[in-house]
Amino acid sequence: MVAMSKDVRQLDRVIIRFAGDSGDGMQLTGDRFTTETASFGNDLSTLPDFPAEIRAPAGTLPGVSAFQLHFADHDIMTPGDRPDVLVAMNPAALKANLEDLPRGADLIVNTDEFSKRNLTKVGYEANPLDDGSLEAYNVHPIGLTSMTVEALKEFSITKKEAERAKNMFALGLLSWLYNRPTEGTLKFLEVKFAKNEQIMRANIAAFNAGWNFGETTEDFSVSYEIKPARLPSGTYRNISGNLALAYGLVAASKQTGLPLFLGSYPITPASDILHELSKHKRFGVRTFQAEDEIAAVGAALGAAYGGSLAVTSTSGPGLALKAETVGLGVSLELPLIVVDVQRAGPSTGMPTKTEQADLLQAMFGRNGEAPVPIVAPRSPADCFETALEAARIATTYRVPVILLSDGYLANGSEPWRIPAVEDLPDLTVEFTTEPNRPDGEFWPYLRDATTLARPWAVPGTAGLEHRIGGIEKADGTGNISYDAANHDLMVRTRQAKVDGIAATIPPTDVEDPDGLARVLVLGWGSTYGPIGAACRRVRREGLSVAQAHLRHLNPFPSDLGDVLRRYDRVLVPEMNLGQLAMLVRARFLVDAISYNRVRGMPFKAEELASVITGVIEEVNEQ
Amino acid sequence: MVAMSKDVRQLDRVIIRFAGDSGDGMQLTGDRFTTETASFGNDLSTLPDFPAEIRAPAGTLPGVSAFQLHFADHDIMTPGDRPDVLVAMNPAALKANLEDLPRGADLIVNTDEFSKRNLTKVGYEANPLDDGSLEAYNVHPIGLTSMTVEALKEFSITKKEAERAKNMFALGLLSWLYNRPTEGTLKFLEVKFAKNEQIMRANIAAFNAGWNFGETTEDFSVSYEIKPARLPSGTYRNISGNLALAYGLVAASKQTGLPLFLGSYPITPASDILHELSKHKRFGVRTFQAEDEIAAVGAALGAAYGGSLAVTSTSGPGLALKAETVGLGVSLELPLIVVDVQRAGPSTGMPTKTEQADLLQAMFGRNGEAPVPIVAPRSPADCFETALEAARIATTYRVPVILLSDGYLANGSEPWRIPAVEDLPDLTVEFTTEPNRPDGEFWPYLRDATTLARPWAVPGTAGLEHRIGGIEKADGTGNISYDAANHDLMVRTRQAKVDGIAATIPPTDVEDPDGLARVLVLGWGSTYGPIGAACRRVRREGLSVAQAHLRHLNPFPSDLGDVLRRYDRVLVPEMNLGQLAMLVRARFLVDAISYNRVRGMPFKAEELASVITGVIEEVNEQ
Amino acid sequence: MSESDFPSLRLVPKAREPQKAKDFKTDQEVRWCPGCGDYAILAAVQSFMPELGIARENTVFVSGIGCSSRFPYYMNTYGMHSIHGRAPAIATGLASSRQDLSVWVVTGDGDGLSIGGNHLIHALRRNVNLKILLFNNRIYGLTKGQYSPTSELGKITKSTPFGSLDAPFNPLSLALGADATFVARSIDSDRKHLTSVLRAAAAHRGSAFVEIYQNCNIFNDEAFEPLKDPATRDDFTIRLEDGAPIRWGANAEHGLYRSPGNGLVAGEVAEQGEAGLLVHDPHNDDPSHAFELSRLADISLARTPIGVFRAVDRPVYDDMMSDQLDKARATQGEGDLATLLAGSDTWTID
Amino acid sequence: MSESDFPSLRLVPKAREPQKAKDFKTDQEVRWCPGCGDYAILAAVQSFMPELGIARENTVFVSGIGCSSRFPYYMNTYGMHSIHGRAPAIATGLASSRQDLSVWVVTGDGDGLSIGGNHLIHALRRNVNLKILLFNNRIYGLTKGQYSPTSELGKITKSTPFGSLDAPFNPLSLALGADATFVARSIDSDRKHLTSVLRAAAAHRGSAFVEIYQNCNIFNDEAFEPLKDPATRDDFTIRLEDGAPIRWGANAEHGLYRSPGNGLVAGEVAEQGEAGLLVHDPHNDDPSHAFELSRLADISLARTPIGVFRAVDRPVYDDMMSDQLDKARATQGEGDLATLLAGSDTWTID
Ligand SMILES: Cc1ncc(C[n+]2csc(CCOP(=O)(O)OP(=O)(O)O)c2C)c(N)n1
Ligand SMILES: Cc1ncc(C[n+]2csc(CCOP(=O)(O)OP(=O)(O)O)c2C)c(N)n1
Ligand code: SF4
Ligand code: SF4
Ligand SMILES: [Mg+2]
Ligand SMILES: [Mg+2]
Repeated sequence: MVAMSKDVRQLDRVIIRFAGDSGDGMQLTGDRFTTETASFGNDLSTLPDFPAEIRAPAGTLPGVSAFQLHFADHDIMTPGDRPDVLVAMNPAALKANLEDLPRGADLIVNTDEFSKRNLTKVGYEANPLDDGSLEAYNVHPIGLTSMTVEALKEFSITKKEAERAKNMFALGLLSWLYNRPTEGTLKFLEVKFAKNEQIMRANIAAFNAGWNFGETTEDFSVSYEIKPARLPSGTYRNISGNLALAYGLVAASKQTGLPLFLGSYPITPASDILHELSKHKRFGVRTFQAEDEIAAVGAALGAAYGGSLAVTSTSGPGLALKAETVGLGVSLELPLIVVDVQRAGPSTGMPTKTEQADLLQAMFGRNGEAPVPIVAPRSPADCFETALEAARIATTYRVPVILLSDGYLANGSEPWRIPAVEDLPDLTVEFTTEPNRPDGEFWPYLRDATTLARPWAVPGTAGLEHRIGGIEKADGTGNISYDAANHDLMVRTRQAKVDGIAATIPPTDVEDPDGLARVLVLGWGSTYGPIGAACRRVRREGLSVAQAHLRHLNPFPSDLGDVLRRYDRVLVPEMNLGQLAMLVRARFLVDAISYNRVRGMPFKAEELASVITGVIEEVNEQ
Repeated sequence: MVAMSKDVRQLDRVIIRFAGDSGDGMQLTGDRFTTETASFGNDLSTLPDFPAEIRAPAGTLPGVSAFQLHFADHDIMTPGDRPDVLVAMNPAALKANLEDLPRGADLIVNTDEFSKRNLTKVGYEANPLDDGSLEAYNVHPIGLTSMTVEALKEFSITKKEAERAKNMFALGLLSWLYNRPTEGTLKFLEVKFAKNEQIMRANIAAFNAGWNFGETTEDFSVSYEIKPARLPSGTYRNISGNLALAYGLVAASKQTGLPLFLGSYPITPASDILHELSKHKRFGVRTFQAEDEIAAVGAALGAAYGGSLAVTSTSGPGLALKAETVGLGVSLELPLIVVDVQRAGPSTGMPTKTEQADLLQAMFGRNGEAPVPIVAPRSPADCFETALEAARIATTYRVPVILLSDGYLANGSEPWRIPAVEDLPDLTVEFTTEPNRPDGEFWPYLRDATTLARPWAVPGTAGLEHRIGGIEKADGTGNISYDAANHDLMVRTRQAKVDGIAATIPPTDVEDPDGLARVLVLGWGSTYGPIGAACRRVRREGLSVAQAHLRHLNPFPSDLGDVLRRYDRVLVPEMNLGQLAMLVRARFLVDAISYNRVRGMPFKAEELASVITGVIEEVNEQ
Repeated sequence: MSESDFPSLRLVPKAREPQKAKDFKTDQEVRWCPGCGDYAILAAVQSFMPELGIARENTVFVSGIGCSSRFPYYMNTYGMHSIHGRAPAIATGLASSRQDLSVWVVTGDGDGLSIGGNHLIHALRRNVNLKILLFNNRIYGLTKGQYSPTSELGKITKSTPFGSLDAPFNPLSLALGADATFVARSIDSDRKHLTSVLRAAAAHRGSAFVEIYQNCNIFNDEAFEPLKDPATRDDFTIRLEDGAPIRWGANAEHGLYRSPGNGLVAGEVAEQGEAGLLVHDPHNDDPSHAFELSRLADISLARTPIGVFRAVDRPVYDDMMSDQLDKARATQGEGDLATLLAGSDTWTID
Repeated sequence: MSESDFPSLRLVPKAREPQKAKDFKTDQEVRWCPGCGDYAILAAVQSFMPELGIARENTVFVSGIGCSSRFPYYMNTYGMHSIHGRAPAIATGLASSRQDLSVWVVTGDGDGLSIGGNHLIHALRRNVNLKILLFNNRIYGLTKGQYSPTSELGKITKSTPFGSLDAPFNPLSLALGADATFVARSIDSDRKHLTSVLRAAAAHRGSAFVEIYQNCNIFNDEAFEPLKDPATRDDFTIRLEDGAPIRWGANAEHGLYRSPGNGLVAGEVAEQGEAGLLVHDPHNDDPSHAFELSRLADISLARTPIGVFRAVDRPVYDDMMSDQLDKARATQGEGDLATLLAGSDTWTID
């Protein structure tokens, strides 16, 4: 399918959103389109968005599931603000997504679902396809369901089965429209439905029918081409944040030389890390699905005591439950990686929606002074490196490290330049195997002078038998101690150990292309894309702005205070009520402005650009 | 026993410390002396200090149990820094307490316990009573054990039983020395040992023997008198923080008109609140000893839903466990009082030692944006009023409130002017009983315009049946909502509700007697006494200093920023690594200096005074 | 049915007028997958509730998190959809402070037996007046199909691609081991039986634990098919009846006997006679009999007893708590705040 | 004793030389109250450990919080004094990642059955290779005397001045309800019996649950006196022995029989004869027999069985976990990181 009988127009980037009922297979459709696009070599960024229910009632607003994909011939940073094309499989999908659609956008609508009943279900009094309310858009009304059924009538499958293939019809159509390669999808369908040949062939037929429909129909007069992106050379794959994180942990296991142990309890949107790691037994990875989050982190801590690279993965409510045990980890000074894939809170909140509101929980959510290092990835692929960094800190400093991902990173995806294994950092860990005192004794709390880390002597090591616990310990010996001065010393030492990590982290990476910026935009975590895209926009308008994005939230890079003070104004956009802003204000007494949207969705670059522009203008007026 | 054959000297204040083995009954001795002193009308302040073990091994340093009492003829603020008199019942008690003893202090030592074995046990190579190392003190070597046994030889009790009465001998001696009334103690012993007359009479005899020994021995040439304090008029009693807190909750139950429900799991130093409240069934108080802290707060939340004044009490590790459920309370918007009697952390830490390191946990220790009001008492007696204030906020704003007491407040005691019940605030709560919509519907999240509180309609109210949960809710109706804009609104509304409490709290109370201070000392919680005492000292030296002490940690009083900016320097002493300091720095961008001691012990006024003086001098030099 | 059928509900106000199933429906869209067994359970509960004759507003459903735990939204009573695993604890606080309420807990095999296992067993031993309905679909539905504590060993799921390693709980054995006073089992597809078990649970004063086999057609379809399939169900299902000999099969041809070796054995009644048949006695103080029955079925569901395994009276936590309050007031008099605050050791300064 | 007595410990390295009790003592002062039953248990464990013949450094004691949980500090092995209730979870992570260790959990009735109840029952159903010693003193010792989940109903304590309201757990019934593969009971004061139970627990591969009655002379003194007092102990204690008829009394004059009504009854052997005596079989796959025995004693301790109630083989969690790893490597080959990272859908940019 490469013959092109219609005009082909060049575009540099496109944003597509597939939206339909939870049962319509939109996530699969989006995934496939993404894979096609990735293998074509575009840069891309995706945003799946689905309800918390397994299958919300058909045709309702809460039941809408959507998948947005942004792809381009250059490097891009976000899944895009507003789709150029919206595929709406039913009235609910139309209603839920229309407000994001810019005037003039393409709107592909499955007319078959626009029955009176379905319209009423979502509160449409009149059919929007008829009442002129969609005038501003380039509407393509298509009977996706009926055409699919028609195309499959020769197959011996039920009507329902035929209808279910309509997403493949839509995928075929869009694949034609954007000249995507199709072999991958065809192969995928062959494998997926290998057990049922009729269904397999029907899905392939639906896909082809969709493609051919595009080729034939008058409704689409041109198709589009988006050239591969000129990314740095290398071998690429598309990867989601949870997958990259899981791979990062497997890599950390190899690089440290420690077997990986994951203790986890399923929770959206973190469960996929458990699912992924449970596949890799040949890498010596042990996964333990615990009875709850407390047992999950407890088991991980037990495994850490035994010498594993121990990890626990969860989301916000689970992190709350783990607090006491993480505190024990701080006191025991054992390495532990705690992954929190943040979701919208408080409480159960909105489990499938993203948010950044666990930063202060991660910093302070334990009794007593219990400091832990915190790192956060900035993009789906960056989860890989961040996992390695968490492992480095945890094993070097013998401390629980919290890694803050979020729902957007977890499920979103982007191309990833696959690193060469030889280029991964060497994180080799040496256990203590000999007494550490001149008198031949072993003191479990005798610290390394540089890192302040205590020795990690694992059970099975003869002569180093020792007991540790959550009660305050005497400096050095680790024996129980209620001594006042010792406690003060230990509290400060644990803090100093964490603060000392700053010496091993790179200086703040500031992007200030013309060096003229007076405003710095400071961010952390998954807002990197939107902030970066917004800064580009602002710069395109001829303004200067600097961007710095933190991977290390605790401790901060040593130069952060200096960096912040270099600018007239620091703007901190966050998907919370201002948590990083609070930390930098307290630490550096810099009057950072907090910009917050707590909508369960990533920022839009457009919106951020206008906020940034506003701040620049204000500063320039001063 | 009032005849005084020796000289009586007047003192304005005295600090006594009783120290002995865990089995020596030092807490009881201290309690009795305190009660005598209270009934005499002195102002006083106490500091019990005991090990976490039930009975640590006899004669060891970890086994030492101590009780310090400061009493005076004027109002005082702390249990005192350094004892004027130390009673040391054995070598361990001497060794553990000597460093606090100022030169010239009286040191009463039980010589009978200074055996070679006991000395070695604590690492004394020579007997300090003989080797001149105690020259700086006014040592009174007394065979307390043997004299007690001698005094009781006519009783038909075992030698061990006789020996056990030595604490009463010591109490008798000290009672003579400071001319304490004795009837209370005699009556107390009669009741305590009512079941065993021999033991009762023996203890009374030991007490009398101690008194008479003081009267007779050459070693004490004078006794002392400390006049009653001129406190505001009223009826007083001595009260500990945990008791005052429990009473405050019972009073809040009466004032709100709601039955009290306590869900709790035992933990040091909070257990006594559970113990106390479980006695007051005639007040309709329900106490539920749960299987863990999560169940305890869960049950409380369930009772709150049912219309009780619901409380859960715990210490730091328990607060960590309750985090997720408190977050649910934030989302459900139900009233709940969460009492955290802080102890030294992290993890198990030092259970019987005090600390203030849970402030940030209380602020931020939950997933998502889950703001809760926080209040903290400043002295043992102040726990009463703070409990009422927590109840006011919780019931008015339908929100979980965290009350941060600590181990020092919990076990320490002071005289309390008993309030008249008529003077207690009216906290009457009215449940919602009628639909709140013009169309006759009931919307559980339709808010009060002023407080932003939602209606509290309890099961059993016909016509208002409704369902609530931890998933994000639509503004007004409370139905499940994943709408982006609604979530942003709800997150901000919950924050605004808590922020709005500031409108109902009094302005910051600043003590700046001469109005000339350039330095403000800002504190919260149990440091009130030491900071106040330190400020007095500093002022006595002719310097000016202001003191402000926060009862409300979240939200702050509305004028706090203005207050802080009025001073050249703000000093924040805390028994943590600077938690309040961080909050005020972030909020007001004031360069507050943090002074921290994390020793599991209250600050010493002397130490604080010198820190304050240092800051004042520095400011004056500028 | 008249109120007198439920003396267990004597402290709960009566309904002002007779209710219908539809009075218990809410305006919220039911958000389970089409075909989910939860629908049938919801319908059974909604049509059973009017029988209780109590005021709808004095009924409360409390749940945790899971597909099953969405239940309260669909009941037009008071309700709380709380957090994962904590419903029994929350309901304990509610029930023990409000004796005028009928409190129901809805939970799942994950919610109730995994994260919430401890609260469950403690509520049972305390005998709090709660009716606990555990929807057992042997899977985590809401989080999209991980194995649960009732999944069979070796189960292939998202989190166990090589098969699960943990032996499952037997929920009834666990409840009996925790000294539950009422233990029963039913199944989503048998409305009549389910209703009879709900009735028995409601009539029990104290904790009632009801396991309901529930089909999750998305992630664990047909888990209980042998009990539903007409070809197998009669041979697989043992319907327990109070005081009746334990027999089953299309023609009650199978029966339960005690073996000489001490255990229970299934036999053919035609061969072994009726005399030796074990008679079901749910009121036996010793839970051993109920426990034995709970062990009959293996995970393949062969010989699955359904019905009431155990129903014995034991003092109820909430009753005892309120009795203590009443007694304290009766013997010591109503508490007086001023007296309390004053205590016994005071002094006065003028 | 030679190593072969403990095939359960086959994966644990052997001691290089024979050990003595004193090798297992640490230099830490023991901080229990004088007279506490914990001392006797500590002594029994320390003198039993050498019998195992394994390397001391491959032994780990993990505990929670409570007086009992101070135990690890006094054992010269590896050890962790963790947080309240979580020891079984922590030990699960350790044991399932380190098959070369012998992992022991020490817990109390509060630690193990109150806050930690869920972890305990899940460890038991999983059959993790842990030896769990629960010191049951029927009280919270460390927090100074509140009632515990094993305290008798109506107990007057600091937190229940009017008497406690919750019926206690029967720890053995609970463990059996949770499908524990090894369940036993012993008592602090009987060193020989305690040692025999420790031996049986160590010989069991999988989770072993051992309840040890322990006297807290400060807050609940003499709780188990009827089992210790020479005047009563023979009549109160039933010593279970594998394969032996169940008899007790100074002259083994009492015996256990099955009643016609289906339950168990005590009888006089002289009257009822030896033939009908129930024979103890801890290896019965069906836990019902062990469960019945666990119900024999009431809270007054009359007819208290001690010894091994149940000891059956079932696949062990840690073994299965490591088998899965081995099998994956054997069938798929050792994992190659580069291959994993590359996946199957890649493209190259030059
Ligand atoms: C603290 C916490 N941990 C984990 C989750 C994720 N979670 C939600 S429901 C569920 C399990 C549901 O299983 P089950 O109780 O069997 O209910 P079902 O969906 O099968 O009815 C899990 C793990 C959560 N919401 N909260
Ligand atoms: C999270 C937490 N909650 C409560 C406590 C307080 N606490 C310590 S030990 C204990 C109970 C101890 O009882 P048990 O397990 O029976 O041990 P025992 O002291 O009787 O040996 C409690 C409630 C704690 N340390 N941590
Ligand atoms: S996932 Fe399963 S249990 Fe959940 S609603 Fe769907 S069918 Fe029912
Ligand atoms: S309190 Fe009881 S259990 Fe604890 S050490 Fe003392 S006697 Fe033993
Ligand atoms: Mg389930
Ligand atoms: Mg105990």
